This record gives sequence, structure tokens and C-alpha cells, in this order.
Amino acid sequence: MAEFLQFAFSGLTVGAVYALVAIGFTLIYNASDVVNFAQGEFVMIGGMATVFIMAAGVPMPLAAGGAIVIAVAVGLLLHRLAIEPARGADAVTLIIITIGASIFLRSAASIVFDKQFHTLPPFTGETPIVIGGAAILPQSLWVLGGGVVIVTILWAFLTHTILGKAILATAANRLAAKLVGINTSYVVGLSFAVSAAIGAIAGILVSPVTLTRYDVGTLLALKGFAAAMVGGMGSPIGAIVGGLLIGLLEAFGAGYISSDYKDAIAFLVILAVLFFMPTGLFGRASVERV
Amino acid sequence: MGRLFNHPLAAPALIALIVIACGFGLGSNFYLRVAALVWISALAAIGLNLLMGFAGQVSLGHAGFFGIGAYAVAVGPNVLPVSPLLALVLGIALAAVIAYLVGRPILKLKGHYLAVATLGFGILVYMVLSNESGLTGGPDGMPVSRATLFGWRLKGVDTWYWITGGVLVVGAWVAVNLVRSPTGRALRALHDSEVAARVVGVDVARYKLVAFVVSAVYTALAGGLLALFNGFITPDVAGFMHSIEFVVMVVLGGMGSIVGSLVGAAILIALPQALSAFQEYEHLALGLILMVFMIFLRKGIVPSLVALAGRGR
Amino acid sequence: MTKFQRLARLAAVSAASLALGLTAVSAADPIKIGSVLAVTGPASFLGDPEDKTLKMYVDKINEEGGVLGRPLELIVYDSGGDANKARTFATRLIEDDEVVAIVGGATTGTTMAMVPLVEDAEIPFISLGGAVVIIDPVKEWVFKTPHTDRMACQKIFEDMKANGYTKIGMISGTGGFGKSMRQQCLDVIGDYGIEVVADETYGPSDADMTPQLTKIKNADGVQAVVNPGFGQGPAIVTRNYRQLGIEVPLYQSHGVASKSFIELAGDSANGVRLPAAALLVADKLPDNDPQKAVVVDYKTMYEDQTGEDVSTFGGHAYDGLMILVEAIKKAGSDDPAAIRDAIEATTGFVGTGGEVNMSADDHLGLDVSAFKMLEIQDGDWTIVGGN
Amino acid sequence: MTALSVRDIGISFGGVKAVDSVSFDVEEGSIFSIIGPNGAGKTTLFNLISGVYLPKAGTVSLFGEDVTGVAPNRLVARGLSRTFQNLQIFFRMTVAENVMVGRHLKEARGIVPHLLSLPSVVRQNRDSRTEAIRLLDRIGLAGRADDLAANLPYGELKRLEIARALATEPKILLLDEPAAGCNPKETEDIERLIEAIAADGVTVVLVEHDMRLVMRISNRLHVLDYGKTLASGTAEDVRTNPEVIKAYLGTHGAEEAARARR
Repeated sequence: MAEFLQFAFSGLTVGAVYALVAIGFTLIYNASDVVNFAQGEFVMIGGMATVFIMAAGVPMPLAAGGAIVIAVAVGLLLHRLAIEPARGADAVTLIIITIGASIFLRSAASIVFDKQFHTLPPFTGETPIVIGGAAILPQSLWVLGGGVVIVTILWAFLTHTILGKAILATAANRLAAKLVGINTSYVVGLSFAVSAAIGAIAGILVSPVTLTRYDVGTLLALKGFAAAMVGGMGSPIGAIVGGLLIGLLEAFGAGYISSDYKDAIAFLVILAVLFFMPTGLFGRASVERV
Repeated sequence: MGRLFNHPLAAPALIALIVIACGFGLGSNFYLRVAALVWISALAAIGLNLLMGFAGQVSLGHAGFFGIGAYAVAVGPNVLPVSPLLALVLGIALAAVIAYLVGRPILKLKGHYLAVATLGFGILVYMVLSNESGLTGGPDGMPVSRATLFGWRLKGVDTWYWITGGVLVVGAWVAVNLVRSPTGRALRALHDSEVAARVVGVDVARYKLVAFVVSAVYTALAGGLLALFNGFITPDVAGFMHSIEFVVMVVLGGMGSIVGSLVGAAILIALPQALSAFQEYEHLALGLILMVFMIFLRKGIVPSLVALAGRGR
Repeated sequence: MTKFQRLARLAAVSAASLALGLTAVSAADPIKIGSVLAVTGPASFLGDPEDKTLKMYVDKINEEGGVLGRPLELIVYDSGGDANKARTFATRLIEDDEVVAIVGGATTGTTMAMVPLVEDAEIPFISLGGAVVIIDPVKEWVFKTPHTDRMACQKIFEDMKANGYTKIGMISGTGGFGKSMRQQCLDVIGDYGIEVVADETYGPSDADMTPQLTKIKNADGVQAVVNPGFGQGPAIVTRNYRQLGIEVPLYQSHGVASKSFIELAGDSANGVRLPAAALLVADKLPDNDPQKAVVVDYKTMYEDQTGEDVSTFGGHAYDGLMILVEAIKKAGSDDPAAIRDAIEATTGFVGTGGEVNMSADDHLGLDVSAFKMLEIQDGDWTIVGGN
Repeated sequence: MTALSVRDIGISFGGVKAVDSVSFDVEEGSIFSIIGPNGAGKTTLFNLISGVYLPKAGTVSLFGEDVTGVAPNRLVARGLSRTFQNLQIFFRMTVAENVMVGRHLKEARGIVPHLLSLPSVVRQNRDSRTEAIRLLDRIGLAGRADDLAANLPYGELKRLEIARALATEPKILLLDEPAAGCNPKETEDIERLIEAIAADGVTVVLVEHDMRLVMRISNRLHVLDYGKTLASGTAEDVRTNPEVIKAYLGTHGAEEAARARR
């Protein structure tokens, strides 16, 4: 039992990060149909910028705030300079643009920051908390708690503010949203900003546990994309469930089956899910209209 | 001019001309090697283009097939009494069989879901190649024995330049044949409208599978050629980033354009060489170039330029 | 190339330079040496310090008048850790840049991809890759400076044996370094009467290893754990190790031999043991240690110029470059064959990795004694045991 | 002989019965029209007949054989083809190639000869093209054979879909609003085309909103409303059916109908 709990803690911590990346994917996808492969770079910017602002002598909360501002600025620039000019291009063309952006941002980070691994001090110490014989780091609780808070705020934002409702409306039907006077370009930009902020916060929360470097975004984008898909592209609930699912599969796969093939196990389960549910766990099944 | 452009042999002939011109024009072994790598990547890109550009099905796991072809050549002669060239043939057959078995279930998926399923396939192949170090040498890679043809040992950059260039020309020719055949028309049809293709008799599931298997064969062949050419292979060839590179080659050059695949491959292979002078700014430039090309030539380089030229006339 | 051919070529080269007169090789004509390093990508923490070291020292040598009165010209290409790219760049160095020797190939995979090329082209190649396969079996034109992973295993097992451990757990990275070292450790472990009772792995970019460590913790009778691997993995393993409250000693490998490991692992690093070169403990070496001067010089210079903590990886590049420079001086020419022979004849060279004594059947020239067993205490390295 | 027989067919989406227990027979060689207001389930009915949707209830028979749930591509071999209300053109292909795809089942489909472009394939391509040009000529588009389909205007694309369907050499052809969005001249062309197709012995099932066209050319009509059968019979029967006038034609239609009777 202690073993099971230990695996579960591991899976939830890692899965929470995947889930936050997947939510970023989902937000942007819903607003603009763009699959943003530079999503992982927001996480990287969150962690790395905090590290380097702190190194300049700024206290952590301020540094974290600065990092989020930087990530949001990058997100807005990405939208303004790369996505907006290519409006109306094929989905795959847009994907390649975001891949280009991801390569660019990664390289820029290696120049602006450096190529070393970095860590952040844990928010509240390093003494593990033992629950049912399993040890969990306080920082993992921050990651999980932070994830819950972000999702709650996001939910409140989307359902209780005009701006949020504009995002939801654009997601549901872009043309209709435009017709009722929503500036959809503004909404897409907003979704990039929010996604960037979520990514950066995730990066700050998780860097004390998982470390960070200029190139951590690649893998996160890959896992976050898989999480968003298995959950059902476009579904925020799906993104959360998908992320946690992949995290847990990796942990239990490593714990109970084979650490060599834990990623493979996760992907086999994803393939199996898609085989039975071709639009993911929470995806909308579409009827072919002709 | 227009008619010349549309001739079935236009693309393979153009590619043949390029291969021959470069073969005599490029003096040093280094340039020949880079060119040979371009031919190999272009072959894989043409294969993926048949799937993506013509049949409209995305794959983010094609490096998996590349890896299967490459490692078949490397591992084959160690475990079976076969020569490297025979191992290449077996590897291609293996890739075809795997593509058939994998493609049947996953090609039911559409769009991004297909993308993630193929991505998963690629990662599975990579993990096997990387983890089964007893057979594959693990992440540090393994040597590949030299191939012999009629007692003639195939080594040297210029030899492989002509081999890979020749295979590319044949590959381009076969691809054009396919595109212009009933099969090709069925593939292009289902790309635009699956339901319309079905009501004129196209078995959509079968043709998606055909495209998947054919493109796997191209990619595996390319992988095998790289292994034989390099004499050493690491699992990176099957990695996620390599799959992404193939997709970028296809989209950058132009989906549905055979010549475009060559252009895309040439850019992705040669650009890092050209940019090496920029040292640490190399990837910065690479990312930027990728974005700029896709923003301004969003249909891909070759189709966009052809359209521009057409408008100019 | 047979000895005779080489002699003939040497003669031809000499004759040619005589015929052209000595003016042909003017003082300004640089000696070109090449390098292919993983300056970016997952192995960049190897390639990056190596790149900086090479550039720094080539500049220094040139300021001091160069080699044989000629400046060195260093050409570095970034492979990103990709074997195929490394091979292309090696071709470029050999064919296009016409270098006389290559130092580099930060990883074993990239090195092995370059080996057939340098063998064909007959260019001496000093690799900075870790695994023993690079020099075992011996390849005529290939040398290396880092200690082998097998030696690291031996050093660790010696220490374990001395402490009476017979049952250990192993958690290794699945990257090239971890995978190769795991295999080497399993190959030599029998010699020390030690048995692996739990054998786990983790991926190169994994962020949490508690599941694997939980299994090791729950395995019967584990007395110590060894972690072959490099990058961020060992730092996370070390933290997870303390998080789970595992009490038995943890051994890391020479792959984490830089100060950044201690920074990343934080307090958890205390008590961790690892085999490493003297460079890490430069200040703590006794003054009579033959390596003292070399390692202190290198450490000071690297840290002054880059503002980063010194790592043994950069040290490998230093050793490679210096062995090459010595060999060029000894050969008295920039003829690749002559340089190769001079490298093979390297004896008594004291570098950051230890004293190097090469021979026709040893293209590394280091033995286990070049390693020191270190323990991390209060966030710093200390030397343990009788070495 | 009965070409198409539909019995008690039905399907529902999210609880709404889009088509509910509809039955009718279509005589071979006749023109049979299905009419009804928007959302009456006409296109859904077509999708059920052509195998695009799987019916929840009922059966479909072609020439006396049960084909319920048979995939669309297999129905082609049994002589059924169709067009679409929303254009389903292969936009990235040329006009001629669009029609050539219609020849798919008439062509040898072995993949290896295709890859090698064997002489048999070259010959076959030529034959398919000749046939395609012949059909394009019939719809007045032979001159645009080598243009990209995407460059054609809407009305011509509507006709192109018919040519593509004809290329399968159907015995029964389902046309879904072939005259929608066409100007009077184009509508007239389409009317003549449909009559010519029927004259060749092909059974035509038509969904169309242009009542003049429908009334003029249909042998029989079937009226749907809210997925259910409202009326069935000849043009005259339907025209005079008070249910139809009330539910479907509405006030405006009723006046028109009255005028027509006078």
C-alpha cells in the first residue's frame, strides 16, 4: 500500500505538469485551431527566467512575477508576429510555424540564459511529508495545489468574465463569435497570453522538483500534446485527466512493470484508448455532415 | 513551358539533372556527403509526402520506419545468414509488414489523433532500439558492415553519392507514377473528401493503408541507405525529433510536391552546414527561417513559387 | 596504410616542402585542428565546457607564440549530440577544412560514428567520449582522454568491497553514458564478489525517480546503491533518495563530476560518494601531488574566464588539446601520421585526468589510480580513503 | 422492375428522429423526387440509402437485393452513385481527374503496376481520360478538363459532381439538390442533363428545392416532413394534396399551386 501511494504521488506530481501544459494546448487550440508546439517553452521560460532574475538579487515572489510577465510577453509576440500573419494557413503549416518558434525560443534561451541545469529553492522546505508510509515533498503539494488553483481560476475566468466568455464563444463557433462583435483576433491573442502565463506558473512550481534547462520544453510539449489528445482535443477536463493519466501510467509502469519501457507503456495505453475512443476520453464525437 | 512542367517525367528528370550536376560539380567529399544525405532524406520525405501531401494523413512517427530500415541493415547480418543488402530488403519488408499491422487500427483515427498515435508508434520503436542493447548496441549505437555488390565493396563517399542519387531518382519516378495512377487519384481524392471518394467506389481504409505502407517502404529504404552509407548507426535516427524533421521537410518544400520534398530536405540538411559559422546562433537562425518561410510561403516553397511564377506570366 | 606507405608519404611530404623551399610553410601558416562537439542538445553540459576550454587554450597558446612557431587554428562544429551530424562535420573537417587532427566527439555515440572516417582518412582523433569501446579494441588513429566507465565501476566496487557491501541496488540512466556504464559495471562486478539485487533505469529527461527508488528500497538486503548516469538525472535521483529516506550509501559516477551537481541536488548531496579526477579537488590536493599545478592552473583559468564552475568534462578537452600540442611539437611537423605516432608515444604527461602513459595497445594511458574517491560533505568535495 | 426499395427506414441523432419509418419504391428508369422543407430529412435519407449512415431501423434493397448497411464504396459496384448537397469536389485535382476518379472500379487496381507505370496502366489512364472527356463534353466542361477544380465556379462544380457520378456507370443515381445555387440558365442545363441520363435508362432519385424543375421531370414524388412521409405519388397527386400544400408549400406555395391549377 505504501508502495502504491508512493507511485501515485510520483505520478500525480509529474502528471500535474503534463496537465497544465495540456491545458495550455487546449486553450490555444480552442481559440484558434493552432496546435502550439512552443507550449513547453513557456514552462521553460517560467523556470529559467525566475532563476536568472533571482540570481540578480531579486526576491523569489518578484522574480516569479517577472518571469510570468516575460512569458506572457513572449506569448503575445508569438501570436502577433508568427501566428497572426499566417492566419488562414493550413493546420499543418501553423504547426510547423510553432515548431520553428519552439526551436527559436529554445536557442534564444540558451544564449540569454545558459545551457546549464538550474533549480529553484523549494517554497516551503525539503522535509518530506509521510502519508501512509509514502513520502511526498512539500513542493509536490505546491505543484498539485497550484494546479488546482490555476484550473479553478481559469474556470472562473472563462465562465464569469466577459473576456472569458468571449474565449468560450470563439471556441464554440468562430464565425458566430465574429458576427456578434467579438474581436476574435484579440481573443486568440488573449488565449496565447493566458496559456503562456499558465505555462510559466507551471514552470516556476515544478522547477524545484524537476530542475529546468533551456531545452526542457521539447519533452513537455510532446507529453502535453499526448495528454491533450488522449483527453480529447479541446476539452479542458480532458486535458487535466489526460495529463494525470499519463503521469500515473509512467509512475505505475516504472513501479510495477518495467522502468525501461515506462514511456512505451504510457503510449500503448494511449493507443488503446484511442482505438476504442477515436476522439479521446472527453472529445466530441463528430457526425459527418455532407 | 506549362506542358513540360506537367509531363510525368518532369520531376524525376529534374531531380536526375540535379543529381548529375552536383555529382560532377561538387569537388570535395564533404559536399558529396552532404548531397548524399540530402538524397537520403529526400527519399524519406517523398515517402512521407505520399502519405501527408497526397493522401492527407499525418505521421509524427515516420522516423520509426527509418529506424527499422537502418537497424535491419545493422542487426540483420549479425543474427541471420544474410548480406547487408539482403538485410536491407528484409528490413524494408519488415517495415511494410509493421506499417500494415500498425496502420490498420490507427488509420481509423483522424487529424491530430492520428498524429499522436503515430507519434506513439515512433517512440515505441525508438525505445526498443535504445533499450535492447544486446542487439542494437543501445543509445551509443552500433557499427554496420559494409555492403558488397557482385564482389564489389561499396565504400567511399562518391560511390554512395551515386547510389543514393540513383535510388532517389528512381524513387521520385515511382512516386510520380503512383500519383498519376488510379491508386494516386484515389489517394488524392480521399484527401479532399473521404465521403465523395467512397461514393465513387474508393475503399478509403484500404487506400490509406496502401499510402501508409508505401511511405513506410520509402522511409525504411532511406534508413537502410543511411546505415550502409555511414557504417554506424544510433537510435537517434528513430527519434521524435527526426520524425519532426521529416514532417518539416515535406511541409516546407510543399505538400504534394515531389520536387518540394527534395527542396525541403536540402534546406534542412544543408542549412545547419551553412549556418555553422554562426556558432551558437545557428538554431536561432534555423527557427527563424522556418517561421519566415511558412508565414510567407504557406503552401510550401515549391508550390508557392510555382503559383507566383504562374501569376507573373 | 602500411608502415612503408607512411614512410613513403612522409618522404614525399618532406621532399615537397624542400622543393618548395621553406617559404612555403611560412610562420603565419596556421596548423589546423578540428573539433566536433555536442555544444547544444542533451549532452551540451559535456560539449559546452569542452568547447570553451578548447577555444580558451588555443587563444592562450597562440598568444604565447603558437606551436612550431605557427599559430593553431581551431575549427569547432556543433553536432547537437547527433551521430549522423557528427559524421558529416567530421567529413567536413577532414575533406574541406583539411585539419591535421581532431579533438572531440563529446559522446560515445558521436565518437563511434566518426571513427571509421578518421581511420579511412588517417587523421589522428583524440575522443572525449566516455565508453571503453572507443579504445578497446585499439584503433590505430583513435585515442581518448576521459577515464573509461569500466574504471569508474572498478573504483566504486573497490570502495564498496572495502566497506563490506555485497548486495547493491543499481539505478541507471538510459542515455548512452548510463547504459554503457551499467553494462561495464555488470561485467566487472563479479570480480568484487558483489551482487546486484535491484536493477532499475530511468529516461534521460525523467523528472521523478521515486517509483524506481521505492523498488530498490523495498528489495531485500540492499547495502548500497550506485547510479550510473549524467545530466540532471543523478541530481533528481539523489533528491528522491533522501525524500524516500533511504539510509544506505549512494554512489554516483564520474558523470556528475561538476559543482553544478551539488547545487542541483542541494543538501541531499551530502554523503554521496563518487569516483572523479583530481581536478574537482584541486585546492585540496597535497602540494606534492604531481597533478596539483596542472589542475589548479586549469581550474583558475576556466573559472576566471567563463564565470562557471569547473567540470572534469572541460578538463578532458584540456588534456586532449595538450596531448595533441605536445605530440605536434614532438613530431616537429603537422603531418597527421607523425602526429599520430607522437600521440601514441605519450608518456608521463600529467593532465587534469591523471598521468597519461600511452602505448600501441593502450590509447588511453590512464589506470584506475587516476580516479580519486570523493565524498560530498557540507556541499563540497572531500577526498576519502587512502588515495 | 423495382430499382430501389426502402422499407421502414429510420435513424435518430441525439434523440431526434431525423428519418422515421420511411418507405418507398423506385421503378427502374424513372425519375423519383424526394421533396420537403429544410430539415425534413432528405439528405439524411440519401445518406442512409448510399451507406454513409448506418440505419437504426429498416432496410434498403437495390434491384431486389438487401444492401442495408453496405459501405458506400461497395454500393458503387452494385450500380449506385450519388452527388452531394454541399459540394464534395476533389479541389486539388484537375477537372478531368475528378471524373477519372469516378472510373475507379472500372480500372485495374493492382498497386505494383501502378508504381512502375506499366504500359497497361498508361493505356488505362488514357482510356479513363478519354471517357472522362466524353462525360465532360456532355456537361459542357470539356474545355476546362485540365484546370484545377478549385478554379471552377459553383454551377460548373455542381455539374462536375454529376459527371463524376456518371463515370461510375451507375444504374441508379442519387442527386442531392443539383440545381441549388444555379441561375435559370444553369438550371435548365441541369434539367436537360437529368432527362438525358434517365433516357439512357439510369434510374434517378432527386432531392431538389426547385419545384418547377421537380414537377416537370419527376415520374413520382415522395414528400417528407420532420423525417416522416407526408405524401407520395405523381406530381399531380402531390400538387393537389392538401397536407402537402399546408405543411410544405405554405401560404406562398398554396397561392402558386392555385395559380398552377388555373
